[in-house]
Amino acid sequence: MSKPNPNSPVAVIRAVAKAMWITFLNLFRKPVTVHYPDQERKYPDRYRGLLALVYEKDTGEEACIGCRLCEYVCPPAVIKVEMLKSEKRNYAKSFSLELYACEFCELCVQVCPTDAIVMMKSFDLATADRREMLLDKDRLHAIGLQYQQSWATGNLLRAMQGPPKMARPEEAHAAKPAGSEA
Amino acid sequence: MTRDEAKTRIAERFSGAQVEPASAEATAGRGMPLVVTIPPDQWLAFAQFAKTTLGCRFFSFSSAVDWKEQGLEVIARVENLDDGVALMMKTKLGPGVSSCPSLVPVFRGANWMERECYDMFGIRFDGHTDLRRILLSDDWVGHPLLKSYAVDTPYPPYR
Amino acid sequence: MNPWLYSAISGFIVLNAVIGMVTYVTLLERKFAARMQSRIGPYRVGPHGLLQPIADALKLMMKEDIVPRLADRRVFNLAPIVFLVPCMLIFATIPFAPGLGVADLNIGLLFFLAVSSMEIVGLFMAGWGSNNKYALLSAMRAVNQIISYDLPFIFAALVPVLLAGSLKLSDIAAAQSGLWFVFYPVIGQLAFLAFVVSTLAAENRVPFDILEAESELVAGFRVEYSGMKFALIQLGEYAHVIGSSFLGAILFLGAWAGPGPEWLGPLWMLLKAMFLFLLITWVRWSFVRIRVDQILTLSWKVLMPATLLLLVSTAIVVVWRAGV
Amino acid sequence: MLDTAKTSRVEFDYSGGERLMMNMGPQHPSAHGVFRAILTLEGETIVAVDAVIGYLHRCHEKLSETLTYAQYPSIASKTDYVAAMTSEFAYVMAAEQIGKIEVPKRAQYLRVIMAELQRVASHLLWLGTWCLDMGGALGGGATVFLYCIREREMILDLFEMLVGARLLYGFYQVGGTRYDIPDGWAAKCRETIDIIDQRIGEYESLLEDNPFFLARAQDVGVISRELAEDVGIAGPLLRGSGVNFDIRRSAPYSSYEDFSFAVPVETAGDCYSRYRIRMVEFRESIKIVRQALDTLPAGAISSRPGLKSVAQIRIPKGDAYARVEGPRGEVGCYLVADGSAKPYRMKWRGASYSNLSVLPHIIPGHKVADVVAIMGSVDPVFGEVDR
Repeated sequence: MSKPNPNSPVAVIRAVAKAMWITFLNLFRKPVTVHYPDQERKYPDRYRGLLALVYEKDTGEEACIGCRLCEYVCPPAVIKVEMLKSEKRNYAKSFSLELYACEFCELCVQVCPTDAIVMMKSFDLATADRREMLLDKDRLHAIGLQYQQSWATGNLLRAMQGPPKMARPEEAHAAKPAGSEA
Repeated sequence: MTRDEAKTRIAERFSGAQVEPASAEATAGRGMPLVVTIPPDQWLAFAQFAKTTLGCRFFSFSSAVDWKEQGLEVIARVENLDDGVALMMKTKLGPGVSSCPSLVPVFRGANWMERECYDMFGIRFDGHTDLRRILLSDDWVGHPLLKSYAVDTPYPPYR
Repeated sequence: MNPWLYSAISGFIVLNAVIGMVTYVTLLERKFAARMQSRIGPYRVGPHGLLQPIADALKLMMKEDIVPRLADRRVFNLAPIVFLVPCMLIFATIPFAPGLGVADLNIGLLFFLAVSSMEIVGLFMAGWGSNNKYALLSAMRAVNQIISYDLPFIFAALVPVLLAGSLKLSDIAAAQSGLWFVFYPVIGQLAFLAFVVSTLAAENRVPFDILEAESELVAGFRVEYSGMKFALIQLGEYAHVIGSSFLGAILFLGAWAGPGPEWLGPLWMLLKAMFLFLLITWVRWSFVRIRVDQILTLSWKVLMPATLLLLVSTAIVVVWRAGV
Repeated sequence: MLDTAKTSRVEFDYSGGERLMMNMGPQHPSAHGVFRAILTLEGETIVAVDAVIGYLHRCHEKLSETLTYAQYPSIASKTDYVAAMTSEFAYVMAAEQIGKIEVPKRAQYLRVIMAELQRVASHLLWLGTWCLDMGGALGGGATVFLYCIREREMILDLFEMLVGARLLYGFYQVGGTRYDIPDGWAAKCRETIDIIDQRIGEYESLLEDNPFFLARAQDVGVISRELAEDVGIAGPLLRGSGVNFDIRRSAPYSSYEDFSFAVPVETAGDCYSRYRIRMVEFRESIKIVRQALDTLPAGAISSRPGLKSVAQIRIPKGDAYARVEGPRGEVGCYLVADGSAKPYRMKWRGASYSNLSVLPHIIPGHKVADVVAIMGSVDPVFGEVDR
């Protein structure tokens, strides 16, 4: 490249001035840091934060039926569930989740048939004692009520992934123009 | 130097080598390797041949697979970057055998790769300059990637 | 008032003023640097971080003072003091206003230069005393660098002396009431540039801070220090930087000359020194450091001959102007 | 497991010779992760270097033999945690090659967009940490580092909007992708890459012909073309030494052939040429993302039904080697499947592992300060080196 030899005085002065101009320019840009404890960061819709168990919308019962699908799919095997059999539907006798080893990969949410386990829009996990991170059923339900639930639930995720005929029923009969910005 | 020209060169030079295009021909990407299975004693000679006549100067990686009873199998992948010819060299060490000629005299890249193979599979590469463990600590007992290495280690789970 | 009492009191006042200024200059630098990197800088301790320097000082005082077992105990403990004393002494001859100053010696500049090159002894003692490979390596680098940059620093500082015709700092300041030396046609700008570059190098500031290059030598010669000794070394370093920026303000920016009434002098002096300090910080935050052998070649092969030539040409210009 | 009897110790000789054996690492500010170099010095120049790695070894290859095809992609991103998208890509593509699973066009385009965005984010972190090493935490290096992190955060926000996680995504799945882009994501993505395109111009003016930077980067750590191919280094290092090889161009995968982009090649083989290559790659990746966003087809994002259970994906017997052009070079995954839901054997070819193995060949003769510059330009990530 036919640039002047970089060590000639003129080139040095010009380069030094250009570099310092950039830092000077930046002096007047608004700082991007968020004051975390005082200001709360805006979480996106699909945020994968704390895990929680939810109650059935209509009947108000616990949504979890203790089917142990999440226990099998969890890569670090942090979930342990015991099923409680009863006539109409089953319940989870005990549900423990070791939050200190959870990897937030959201596979458990995806395989849950009844949308029982979901992720919350918050990551305030810090505790003074490691044993508190071993969440049991009612701690998970408490978290479920305490924070705001993020978008992803089992059925929504599976619908998004499935081939189009299942995923977008409205496209089947609403004849939306193809190639729209989904 | 197209793929079939390389195939003919290999066939006439190394009678013992079976050559077949890679089994997974699903996507037709030009980078599909030629899989060459060679007896262990021709391993170094074939590597030399691949590097000089076939022009496969790029040493991609080398590793091993433990086929339980049939013994260990050492694989190495070399490539001719300009013509896009890739060669997957395989050699079966036979049951119970755990030593194999080293590729270090031909490819300097094989140095760390073969140290990792020794570390994980216990294969002694003769001709390797300084064969010692690379990833595990020097006083580790056993070779983890062997199928005989128990998956549920006696340690209680770390949590 | 007898001279002894005067110099004791003024010395005491200047010393405390310098320590106070050093603590708050670190805050100024951190805020200024933070803004340049689009972040905020300390703002938690006190309103907008104003109490941060005091918090730092208290923390350093409370920290445990560790002396490594294999360290050369006497040299290790003496080093911070030997390093700090010259850095404080350089404020003795600096006139903050026409009459205000500890001791306005008629060889003021010579005293400043002599004392400021004494700090390298303390620095090497620290490096050697802590019996640590990294510290030793960085101390050797420091000796090379500071010695090879003292000469260009002196030559650059001598140019205003020639222009003003006296070593007394207040005379140099007075000579600039008409025209600041930095605006002197050609020689002024070159001398000012050489002065800034050699100040950067003499105080191991970026881009010449190979001394405590974190990436290789962790924290250089002060790696083994902690607690109050670390604070002393930090104090010494910043005092040296402020001392040089005050000297630069006097030599080149016409100390207390400035619009407005007479009693505004010291304020102008402070503003010019802070401008120079911010210039050094500005350079500090926009450049990558260069290797120690490149620093030395820059000094011996480029800066030394350039400043020598500049000095000779100033002499010729002064004689020619005086002769005509 | 540890046989404490034969604990070996590295002998530091204090035999008084003028050679000094010095430790750089493992907890060293400039090591990009946990890496220990035992340097033998004569004065400032290095005579010999012995690299000690393995501090971050979790044996991903044994782990992959116990996890099914549905579970492992979100773990695969932990090998190269700086470019998580490209590490999942290689594993998933290998499984698809063996099982001959067809990936729908939209999923291929989404994969290309995410891989290229990840390349920009990874190069931003490379530029930041490299200048941080050379410039010092209290100097100009920190300025460039904070600018790069500010830009990288924008891309991480994009990934967070798409997947919900900032660093380790699990976005890829055998047969396609697990997520579709939400509404408004494409517009935000275009706006982000425009800002980054302009900011890269700023970095270049900050560094390009800056004499201090050039002094530290030019003809330092020269890798000859023959050594480069012999050791098997890849990516920007290989192209820096004059070899015109880019997997996206010579063996295109996941519909890379639909996009037009240039592959920068330099011949000097020193730190500066690698820097030049990565700066050009910034702009090329942004160009690819723009083209892919413009022609993004509608349709399914996965050729298999939504993941319902852990052993839902079974791959027939066979083996395949799939490779992806990661930010650091060729990330490959050699998979041997035995028909069950878990792979029989998985060999991970990390780009950083081979790139790092070139260091003992080129470092002797340089100064201590150069080791840092060379390490930065090789840009190793130790999750990928130690696996």
